[in-house]
Amino acid sequence: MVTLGHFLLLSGLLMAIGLYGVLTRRNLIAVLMSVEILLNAAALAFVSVAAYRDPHLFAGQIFALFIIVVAAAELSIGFAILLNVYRSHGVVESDAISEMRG
Amino acid sequence: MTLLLIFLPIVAAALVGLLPDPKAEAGKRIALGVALFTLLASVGVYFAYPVGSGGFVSQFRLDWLRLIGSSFHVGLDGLSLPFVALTPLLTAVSVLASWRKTDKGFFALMLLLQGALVGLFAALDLIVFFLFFEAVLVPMYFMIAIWGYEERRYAAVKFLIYSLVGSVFMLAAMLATAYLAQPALGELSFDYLKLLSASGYLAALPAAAWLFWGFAIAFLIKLPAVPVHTWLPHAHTQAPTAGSIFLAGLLLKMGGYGLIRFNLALFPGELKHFSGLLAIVAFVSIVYGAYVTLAQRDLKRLIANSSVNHMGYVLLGIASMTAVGLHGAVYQMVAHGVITGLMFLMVGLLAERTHTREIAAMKGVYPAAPKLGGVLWLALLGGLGLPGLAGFLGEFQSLWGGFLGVMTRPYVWWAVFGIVILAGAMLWTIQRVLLGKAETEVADLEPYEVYAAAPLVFLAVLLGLVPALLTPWIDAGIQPILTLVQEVLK
Amino acid sequence: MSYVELSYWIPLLPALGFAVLILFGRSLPGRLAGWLATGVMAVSAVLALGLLRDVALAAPHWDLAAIFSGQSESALLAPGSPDFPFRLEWNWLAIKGQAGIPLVIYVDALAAIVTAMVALASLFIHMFSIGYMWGEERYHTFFAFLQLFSAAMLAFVLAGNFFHSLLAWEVMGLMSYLLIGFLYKKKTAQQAQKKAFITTKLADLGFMIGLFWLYLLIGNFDLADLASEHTLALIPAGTAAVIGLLVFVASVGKSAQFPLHVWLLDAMEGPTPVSAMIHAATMVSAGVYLTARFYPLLIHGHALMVVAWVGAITALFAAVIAPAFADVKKILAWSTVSQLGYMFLGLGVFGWAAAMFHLVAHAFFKALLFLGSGSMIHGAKTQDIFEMNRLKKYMPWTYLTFLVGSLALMGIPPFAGFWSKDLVLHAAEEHAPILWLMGLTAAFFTAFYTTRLIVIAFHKPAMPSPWKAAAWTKGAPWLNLGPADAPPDPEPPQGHHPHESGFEMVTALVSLAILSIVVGLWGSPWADYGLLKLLYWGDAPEILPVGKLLSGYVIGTLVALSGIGLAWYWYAAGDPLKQRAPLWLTRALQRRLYIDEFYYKVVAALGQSPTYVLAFFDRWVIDGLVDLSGWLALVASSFLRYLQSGRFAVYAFYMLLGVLALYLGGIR
Amino acid sequence: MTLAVIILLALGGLALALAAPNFDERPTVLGGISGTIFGVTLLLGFAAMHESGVLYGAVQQGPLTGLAIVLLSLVGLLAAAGAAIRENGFAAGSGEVHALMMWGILGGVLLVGSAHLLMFFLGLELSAYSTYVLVGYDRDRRFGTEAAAKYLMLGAVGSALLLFGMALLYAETGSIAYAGIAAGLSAHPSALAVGGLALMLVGIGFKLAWVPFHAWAPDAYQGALPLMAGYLSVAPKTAVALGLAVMLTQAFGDAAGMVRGWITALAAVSVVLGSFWAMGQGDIKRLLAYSTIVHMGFLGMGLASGTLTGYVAVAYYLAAYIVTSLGMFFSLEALEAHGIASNLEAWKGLGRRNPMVGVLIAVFVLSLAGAPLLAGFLAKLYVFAALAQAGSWAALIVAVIMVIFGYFFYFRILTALFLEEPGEKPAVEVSATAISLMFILAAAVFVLGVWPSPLMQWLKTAVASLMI
Amino acid sequence: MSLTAFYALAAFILLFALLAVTTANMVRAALSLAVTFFLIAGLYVLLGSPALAAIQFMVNASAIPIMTLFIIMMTQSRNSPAPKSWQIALGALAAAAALVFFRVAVDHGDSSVASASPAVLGEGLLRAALLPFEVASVLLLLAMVGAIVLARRRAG
Repeated sequence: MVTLGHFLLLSGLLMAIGLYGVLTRRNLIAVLMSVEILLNAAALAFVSVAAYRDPHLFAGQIFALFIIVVAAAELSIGFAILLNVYRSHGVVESDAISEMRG
Repeated sequence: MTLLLIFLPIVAAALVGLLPDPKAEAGKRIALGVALFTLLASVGVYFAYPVGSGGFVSQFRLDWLRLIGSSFHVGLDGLSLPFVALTPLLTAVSVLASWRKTDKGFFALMLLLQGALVGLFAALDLIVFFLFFEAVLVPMYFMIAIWGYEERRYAAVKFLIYSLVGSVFMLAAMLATAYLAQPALGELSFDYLKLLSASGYLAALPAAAWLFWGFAIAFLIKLPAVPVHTWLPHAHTQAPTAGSIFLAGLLLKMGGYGLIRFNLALFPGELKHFSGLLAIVAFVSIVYGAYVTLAQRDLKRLIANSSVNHMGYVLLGIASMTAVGLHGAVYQMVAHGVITGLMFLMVGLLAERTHTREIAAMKGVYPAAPKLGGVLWLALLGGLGLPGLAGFLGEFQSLWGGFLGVMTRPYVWWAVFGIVILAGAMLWTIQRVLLGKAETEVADLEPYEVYAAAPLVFLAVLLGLVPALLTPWIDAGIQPILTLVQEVLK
Repeated sequence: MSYVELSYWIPLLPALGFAVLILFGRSLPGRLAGWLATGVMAVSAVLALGLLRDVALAAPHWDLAAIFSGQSESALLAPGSPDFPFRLEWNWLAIKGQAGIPLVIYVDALAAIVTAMVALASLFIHMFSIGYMWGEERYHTFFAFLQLFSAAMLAFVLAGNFFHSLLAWEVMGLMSYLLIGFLYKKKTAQQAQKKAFITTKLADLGFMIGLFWLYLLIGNFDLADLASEHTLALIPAGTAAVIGLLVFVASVGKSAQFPLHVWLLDAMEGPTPVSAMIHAATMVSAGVYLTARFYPLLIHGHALMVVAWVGAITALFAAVIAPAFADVKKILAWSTVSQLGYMFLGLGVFGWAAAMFHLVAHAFFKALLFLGSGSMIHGAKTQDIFEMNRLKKYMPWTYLTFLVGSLALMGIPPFAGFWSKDLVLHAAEEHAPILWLMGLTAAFFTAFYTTRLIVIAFHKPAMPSPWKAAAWTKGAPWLNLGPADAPPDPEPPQGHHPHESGFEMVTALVSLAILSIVVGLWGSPWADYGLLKLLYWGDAPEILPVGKLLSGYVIGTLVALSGIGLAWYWYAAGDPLKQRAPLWLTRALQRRLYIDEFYYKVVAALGQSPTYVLAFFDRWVIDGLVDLSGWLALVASSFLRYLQSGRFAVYAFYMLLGVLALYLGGIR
Repeated sequence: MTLAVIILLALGGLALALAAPNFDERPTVLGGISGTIFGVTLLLGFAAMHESGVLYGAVQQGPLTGLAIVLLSLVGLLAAAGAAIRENGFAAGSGEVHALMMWGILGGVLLVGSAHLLMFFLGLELSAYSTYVLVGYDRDRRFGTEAAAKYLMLGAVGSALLLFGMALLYAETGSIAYAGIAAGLSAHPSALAVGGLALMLVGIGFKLAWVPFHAWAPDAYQGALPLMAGYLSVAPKTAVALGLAVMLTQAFGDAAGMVRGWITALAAVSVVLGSFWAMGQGDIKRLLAYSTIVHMGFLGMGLASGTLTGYVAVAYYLAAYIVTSLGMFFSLEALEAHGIASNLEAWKGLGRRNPMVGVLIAVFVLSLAGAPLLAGFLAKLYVFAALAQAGSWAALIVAVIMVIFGYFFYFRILTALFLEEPGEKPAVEVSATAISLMFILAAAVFVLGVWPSPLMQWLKTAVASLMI
Repeated sequence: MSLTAFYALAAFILLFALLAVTTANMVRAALSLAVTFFLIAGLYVLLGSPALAAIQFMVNASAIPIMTLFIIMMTQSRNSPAPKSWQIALGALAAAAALVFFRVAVDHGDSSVASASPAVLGEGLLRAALLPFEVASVLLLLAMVGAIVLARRRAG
């Protein structure tokens, strides 16, 4: 039987992969893609919990819907900013945006 | 009346600060006027105080921070009145001493200091006390940092940080005291008088030692006692003349006053428990301070270090927990305010004329400028605790009280040698600076400088000969505390 | 209005005189400042004499003849008035629950006699100074200081509370300091004033501690209380001895007794009237007076032998050293040290009244001698007796009065010193023969050096001083507490002819000469011991049977005469320059037996040794630690700032670390 | 009233966004409109305090929401006025700034009032997104773009972690409503719930810039225009702090104790490290960012105390911080508008070049440092009092020690202002608008510090609802 | 529910997700991401929520990868540079930490799935979550305005 545990574990693994991507990717677009994985992992968790444990309200599934919306909005702003980064720095790589420190 | 004494200078400071011209002559005139007016008022309050019955007069109380049970509660008693009267006096002296300066900000800061100091001495609420304790720091910082000598910034920061180190622990202790006393009082209150009524309960608290040291650290730093004294030489040396007068005359008194007001009155058991330790600190301050004084080459620094010695007597008197010792402590504080104020005044005026503070660079000041030299001579002799001047009575009573106290007695035997060492330092200074043939021209005192020095000279002598001008007030302030202490210690 | 009720004016008048002179003296014309001060002292002196009269009428009198014959139970002739000793009391410093410090004037016979002595001596010294100091810079200041000193001394004598004794005692010390350094431009004067102050201040610590201890035991500082048996019962004998000796240390310092005598020689840097007043007649004897006031305690503690020994050693030692000096003032200073030693010796051997008698007598004749020396210096413009040119011829009044003073000092009847000193020696003979022998030896040397002084200065023509070459001018390191036995400056002008001093000075000399005789006679058996009758204290067994007394008188006189004879043989009959001691001895004596150097190189150096170590410790260790902590914070800050690396991935990693930490912290 | 506020803010933002392009040349008009709207919502906020009930099952009406509306509207009002300091507007157009801020404020109101996690999340994102854009607003500012990129990506990671935490809590309790969650949590929650709570705290701590979730803040402050940095330093923080207070009392149930412990730890670390980091800074905005971290640390200590005094302290702290911080950033904005960069080097001798500006800045700096008679002092005092009341002695000691460090780095600004010689630098002129705004805020700082009683009383009634 | 289907989907999801975060070629990564999201939509079907699966397919698996591809083109980021070794270390550490952290999830043994019809979901959306729904619209509006603001240059 597939249990809630399976899904949570899967979303956890996805989370780990996403985090790995966030930390290792040097291209900022790729970083944002990793963030998308993170958000999807969270959404998956919500959906699965709703399916297993919230059979009347399905609040988690509605939540997941909003996550998708938010992710889209986030990406649109993120890409706009990355375009500005590209304009001012010439590349969209994390090395380029490490001028402020200390 | 208390409110007037606190807030008139503060309002006047704002007024001076708002003068359109940064170099306005009106600034110092206002400052002098306000200082003199408050001086008259405070002297009036001083002599109107019912010495026989004691207690707090001219109390004012206003709910302020109701949520944490703090109110703006001020009042004056025999313990605070001498300082409240001394503050405007030294302000007036400082203004006169800085008559050549023109910056309005300088005079505004002085008035601010005056108001804050009076507020501090009048505060009957822990939070209000802390408020004014902190409020003194900022003007003093700027006074040193802007108008000081060459290493002014280092000295100012050191002064600030040192003072803060003490005050934040005091704040923590105040908060803890109020909250821990809550069960006994039935309410949360920072009111000094209410907490006083719970001092028996406080004494029994397991945390009493922590609370005691929270307060004590702040006051020992301010006093200053060895080994937390090293801000003082820097600050005194680098401060402008007026700043030095304030520092020596009043800011150091915050320490001794606080020790009596809070450490003695609220935590007598702890004070008794640690009195041996405090006596050692006092003894070290006296002897060590005198030795370090002896080694100084900078005239202002020398006088600054002598303060360490002088304030050691204060601590000794307090640590003795005897009526005599406490009398001595308070007397010594007032006397030190007058005499060291005078010393710094004269040294400041001298340094302005010679453009150096190096002792080696001065010689024969007395023949060159007899008035300045004579007064400085008198002040230095006062500094070594000369009988007939105010300082002797303070030192004598402190040591006497110290000898009466069981824990402090062994240290008095050795502390007395501080007198001789300091005498050596002072006499040597007199010899090097004042005596001999005049080598350079030194302009003698201007009339306004004579006016600045005259009241201090007068007081130094008067308090040396007529202790009745002070002791009844001290008695009225000290005796209730001692009575309470004895009850608690039972 | 009795004089007793006016007694507080006696010190108060000169104090007011001081205030007036210090504030307005500068504007007084001519010698007015001097005359004003002298006038004030004259009023004080009249009041003091009146006080003495009141006391003499009110005090109990003893029949000393009865005591001499062993019938002491019927000795009290008149019990004295019920309110004697007189006592005036004001509230001065009150502390609830404590005795506090009331202001007390306490007048008993001793106080009245010494007050009168001080007032009179001061009066004549003031008078002398009018002429002597004329032309000096700060003429009015000098008189102001003299006035304040007199006020303090009188207050000290009259004080009924030991705190006020201490207060006045310290003010005297201050005035001594200021007057020694009156010629402040001289390096030697600066050194001398500092040395005097520090030495006496160090000794005064004993007084202070003694007072504290006393208060701890008996609960007040009252002078009269100390004498009551009830009070003494509160003090264990051993403690009494320690307290008494602590106070005695202060006396030793003030009275320049061995081993704290070192400052007095240097104190001669002050103007001569100062030497006469402070360092001969009054202040130095304050130490003796104080010990006399603590007498009950010393007896109670069985500590008198210490006093006696210190006195005897000092008396002998100073008298032996004195002949090695050529400076007239220094010879007299050694003489003072020696005579003060006699007083302590007298106190130490239960000769309380004898010592006090000697105190009064010595004050007058030593003041006279010093003023005489001042007159000599004034006339001869030198302090070196070898350079003085047959002064007898030029200064007859000075010679005559100086001779009176010298005879009194040497103990030749019927002058004052004879009566008083021999009484002291009798007491010593009774209690400690060895001390008596020491005292007699000292008396021999006294006669010797005094005669030497008179012969060389007054009778012999000027000659090159043999002492100058050996003068010791070594400075000292560090604090420079230094002995300043430098040659007197300025150099005497060549071809100067001495002349007699002016009217005021001669008047003062003559008056003191008369007093030197009168006081002695007042205490002599021929006057029925008038002075001693007043002073006699209870059942002190100090006065000896007449027969023994007479033999003592004879022995004392013979010893003095032999001293005179030897000096006459060597210096008057022979050539003074030929009389030389071996070089090592001369040098040792000249260097004051190396005691000053010991203080310098050992005591002062040890005392100062922590100075620079502690100053270094203060600046670099304590303050250094403070600075270090600030510096460490900054270093920590600069290292911690590397954490904020600017790298996005690192920042994200911090967040994850944070979560993990929270999780692990929460899950426990 | 709450609903009216929500609608007003949403539509107001829309209107501003639509009108924006037409008013590029007259930016003050938009500021006026925005200010008016915020003025209205401010008043409505007072009314909203007396409401009760839950709006559409998502937004709670009540004193605390009212308080949030008032405080956040105040921020909006001041920010709208502050935009007028830059008289010629912003390089990328002026209007949208107002719209973005207004929506951000809306997000804050929703966040505080939310009754369940979804609303909380949306409010948080709304307020966050507006700040992402505001930080990168001027794309010609190289640092601004860099900061916006880092801020957005870290923020996204933070959101994702927050979401995951919510999911875990949802898994544990089966509910996303505060009440349901609270019912499902025990004092010793399961590992799943602990994980969920920890992850949630990341998202929240990120907004409050608690160490170690703070790393974006210095860059964002330094890169942004001062006005935006000022908004950033107060608006999201006010909302999230109050929202967290609501969560602590309503959502975390018996597990709140554990969370409070976490908050104390995070706050203490923030105070300590923030102080160390602030010490050597030369750029004033960056320094202020670390100062914010420290302040949020103090605030967190108040939050964690869990007492009424603590919550009042937090509310007062926020009010005090709003006026102080905005005053500070307005000063920076005014100076930058006149070509004076926000670093200590450029500020040398400023107090002599223009004493008025110097003194006003000194008031703000001293309040930040916690000097007495100014709002910042009482704010800290109340927090310390709360710590004492809660018996958190260790936290109290850490906090008071760090006050000393605070003085140390704040006084570096004052040193530059008053103690350094101006040298050749010319006198400074600042627009009348800026001066008057600064003066009003300084006066507010002073009044709050001297006579806080009325405000305190009002805040007490507002936060009292938390204690039930 | 079929365990096989779950494992198959899960395996591929993880595989493509890994590809998406490790492939140097950005286009390939974007496409892997699309596949990942598509497969997640499959999981949603398994969880009984076809409506959600559809939305996931339309938004996450289609629109977002396309937008991503656009941006990849616009910024000419053909490849993502190979991660630095410290980045790999941090990433590995973080991933490991996350795994430690998520081990707890396995304990949950619920096994019955309730399926949510689109009607149920829609009603929930417009009734229970009406206010969030409206707020989400503001959020999107904000994102739009924000993106425009960030992208445009002031006229003149």
